[in-house]
Amino acid sequence: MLEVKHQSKGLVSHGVSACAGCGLEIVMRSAMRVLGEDTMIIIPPGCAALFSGFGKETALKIPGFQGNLENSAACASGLRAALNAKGNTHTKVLAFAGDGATVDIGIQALSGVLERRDKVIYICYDNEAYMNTGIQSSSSTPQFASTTTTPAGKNTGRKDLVQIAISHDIPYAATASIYNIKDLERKIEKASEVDGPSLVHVHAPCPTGWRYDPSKTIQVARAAVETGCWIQYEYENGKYTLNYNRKALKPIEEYVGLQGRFKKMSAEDKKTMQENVKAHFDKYTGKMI
Amino acid sequence: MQKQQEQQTRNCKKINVYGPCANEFVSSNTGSWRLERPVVNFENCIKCGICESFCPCNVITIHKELKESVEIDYDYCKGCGICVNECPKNCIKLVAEGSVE
Amino acid sequence: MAYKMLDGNSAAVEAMKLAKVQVISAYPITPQSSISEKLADLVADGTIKAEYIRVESEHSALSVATTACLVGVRAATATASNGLALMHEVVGMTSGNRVPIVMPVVNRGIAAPWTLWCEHGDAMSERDMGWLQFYCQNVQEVLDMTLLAYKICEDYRVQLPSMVCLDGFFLSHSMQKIDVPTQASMDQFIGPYIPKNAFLDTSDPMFICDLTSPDEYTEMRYQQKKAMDNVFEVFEEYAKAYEVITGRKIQIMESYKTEDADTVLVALGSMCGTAKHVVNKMRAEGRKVGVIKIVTFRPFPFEAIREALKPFKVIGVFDRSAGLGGQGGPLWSEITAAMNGLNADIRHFVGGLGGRDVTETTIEKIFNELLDIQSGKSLNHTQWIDTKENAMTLREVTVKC
Amino acid sequence: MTKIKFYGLGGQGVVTAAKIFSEAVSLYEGKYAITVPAYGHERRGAPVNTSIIVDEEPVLLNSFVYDPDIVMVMDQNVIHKGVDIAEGIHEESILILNTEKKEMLSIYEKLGFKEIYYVDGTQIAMEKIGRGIPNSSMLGAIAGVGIVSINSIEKAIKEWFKGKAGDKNAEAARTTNKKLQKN
Repeated sequence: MLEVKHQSKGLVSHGVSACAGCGLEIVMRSAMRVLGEDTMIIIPPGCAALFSGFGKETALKIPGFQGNLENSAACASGLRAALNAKGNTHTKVLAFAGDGATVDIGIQALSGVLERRDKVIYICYDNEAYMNTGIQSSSSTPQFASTTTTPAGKNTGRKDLVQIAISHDIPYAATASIYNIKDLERKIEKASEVDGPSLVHVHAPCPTGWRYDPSKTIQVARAAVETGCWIQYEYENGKYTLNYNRKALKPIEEYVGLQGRFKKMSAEDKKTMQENVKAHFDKYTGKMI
Repeated sequence: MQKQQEQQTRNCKKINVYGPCANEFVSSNTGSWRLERPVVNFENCIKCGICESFCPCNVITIHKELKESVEIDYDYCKGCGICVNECPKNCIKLVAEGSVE
Repeated sequence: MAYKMLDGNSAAVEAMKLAKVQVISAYPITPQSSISEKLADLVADGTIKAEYIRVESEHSALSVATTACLVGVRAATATASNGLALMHEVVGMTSGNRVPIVMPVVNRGIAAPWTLWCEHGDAMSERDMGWLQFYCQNVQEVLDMTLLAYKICEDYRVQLPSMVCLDGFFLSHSMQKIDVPTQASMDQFIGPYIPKNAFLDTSDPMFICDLTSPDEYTEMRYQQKKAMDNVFEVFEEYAKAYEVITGRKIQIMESYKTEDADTVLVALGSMCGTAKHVVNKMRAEGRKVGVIKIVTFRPFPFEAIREALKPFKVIGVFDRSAGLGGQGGPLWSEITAAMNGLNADIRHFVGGLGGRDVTETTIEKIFNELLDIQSGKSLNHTQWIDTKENAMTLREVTVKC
Repeated sequence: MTKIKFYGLGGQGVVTAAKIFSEAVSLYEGKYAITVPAYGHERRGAPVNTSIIVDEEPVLLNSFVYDPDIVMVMDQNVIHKGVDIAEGIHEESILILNTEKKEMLSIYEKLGFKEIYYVDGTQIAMEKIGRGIPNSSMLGAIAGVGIVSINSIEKAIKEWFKGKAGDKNAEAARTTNKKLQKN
């Protein structure tokens, strides 16, 4: 039996060694709040593994397994299959992985689960690089962002995870952001209710890797949405809905200007980025009419 | 549906499990990381709960009925300052650790 | 007795069926594919009541089986060759978390060069990953060993996964006459799966496989080592029980006509059958040779081997894997270690790679070389048996220099 | 111990024939047979072969057959595809050939078999099964040389194909068995 050494308000312990101002921590707490104790979790190595624990100590009150970096989806599939075999259809199965473990090395296993329509909730917290190992670029790192493996700024755009997921014709996929927790929790709730696999891709700013003051995590997350650098939408049974109601996007400067990782961008770069963001945003909003 | 497994965990027998397994729910003393602590000016607080919802460590509790409406658990507060930055009434500020009680 | 004609893959499936596996994750690879197909058939027609997860890779196949088993069901998968290599990372997860999966491995060489055919190189690459490894001589043994493996692996003293290794095509696709135990007898022998180590259960949460400090890692490895040490005792216990039910004796190793032999050959897998056949033939001609068949390669039965090989001055070891860069192949290394200090001349033969048949002639040639060394007629032997003369000139191309 | 080799072309059911044959001798005649199929990446139409070993005792030998006692050729054209079906034969080896032309025999006669049996298995398959796949019919032929009885072959065929298809295939085997001729 889990020995509770310290009290906590929810299913997640209060003192977790995530950096001060960590966006991911908010995602984890929201997910646990929504899904509750009848949940099993798979966490790959990465920042979220801080919640798995260390030695005999864990920061979660639900059963979990830390798999390999690339098999979170498959491990979740295994849990689902075993629960089904035991006649248990109520316990929720959650895979909770970062962008590296999802869009890079884990995309194959994720694709497998989505194609098989295994009833698994997959939450990808996206801090746009491999933060736990020291801020190396992932395929979810945006163009021009400086990381330790793209010191001069990444020269290509990011992989579009949710579109990849949607192309598997799954019942529910959404993007969300930690600046709107109500929306985030509503989406996790929906994801847990559909019959089949679901994906929630959550923008989770990282003060350490993006180089801004920890107090600005929410501000940065909000600016990402307001400038169109992160598009908040959901896809449910073939229908797209934009979850951000604003006619005009703010200039990207209001987002990138907050972060050290975009410091090296030239005026030309910013112009390019602005155009790309606009084109990307228009493409999506086009789908949502 | 097969239900072969006896819930052998029910009888609460202690066993040694082998390999990596965590079975203690623990909070680290993250309060010790703090260089600055958030301090609330209750005069302007409207008890909106925004600070509570955005706190990554979930250490803020709003007491609507109390004048000292915002309770912060300093054992775990890392002093990130998100509450300070997000408070719509600007009634939380960071002060250097040790400068106030 | 209820005889059936089964090939090795069908025998492995038969064993999984008798063990009533509840979750199956399968990814096809030659020569394992018919296992994936037959399991799918049996799930589809309701013969096996299991969840069949059609995974997209072997990496996921073992991931699914491993986590499913942690939830408390008997889970199954099978693989071969490059598929096993792709699993490698998860192979460590399964054993390190003490998940007792029984996995048939249909032995096939690992590319490059691409080969579809038999070699032990795939399983040998995983020999130190904390899994038990059993090598089968014939199809009956595939069935018996797989059934027995469930008992051994799931015993509280062991709690380790196992690979039941069957030679690609020579066993996987060879039809042989098999005696299949009844479902009732195996229900009693194997029984339902009950997790005896860490498990996942929402009414009793724990987090499995979190980060472990240098302060405890060694101890957890030691736990695995102790479990390996327990295997022989557990093996013997269940092999006896199995013999009572089926009348068939399964051993960690078998000495075949070694009592009065002048020399012996140590081998693994299907070639042991051919070697026994050659022993009979040569003995009819008055040449006294014997075979030592090793079934349990992991854990390696050092003591039993040492005891069995003690009387011999000249010993041959046949590796069906190249053991590149080592002084000999993996089996030779273990035999040499087992014989440490015993002053035996242990000769190393590599052959049967990438599907090359180990024929009667091959084995006879080896025995003749060993007998010549034994009688002092010769000092040398052929290390790479049956290798063509033109090995170094197989291809010629023109290059600019 | 009897060592047997089946030759044919991919798609003619050579491997299946070997399996049915091994079932017939093992399950219905109390003997022990093992098949050692030489699988490759061959496709439909390419020459294939499979080895079978039959004994009164459980068979220890687990390698391909190199010195066959019986060779069965399911397609007369195999010999034109660069396959030496007489490889490893000895003075007692016999050949069973599926051929429609007596003149084909003259080519095979030079190979040194002690006895040659022949029948047009493909034609019989066409008549009885409706498809020119000679595996079942040729199993009737091998029953004609004494290694297995036609009854056992028919039982094994019926078990393998089930139902009506089983009856038709068994009939093809029986017909071939009757029509088998010794050269």
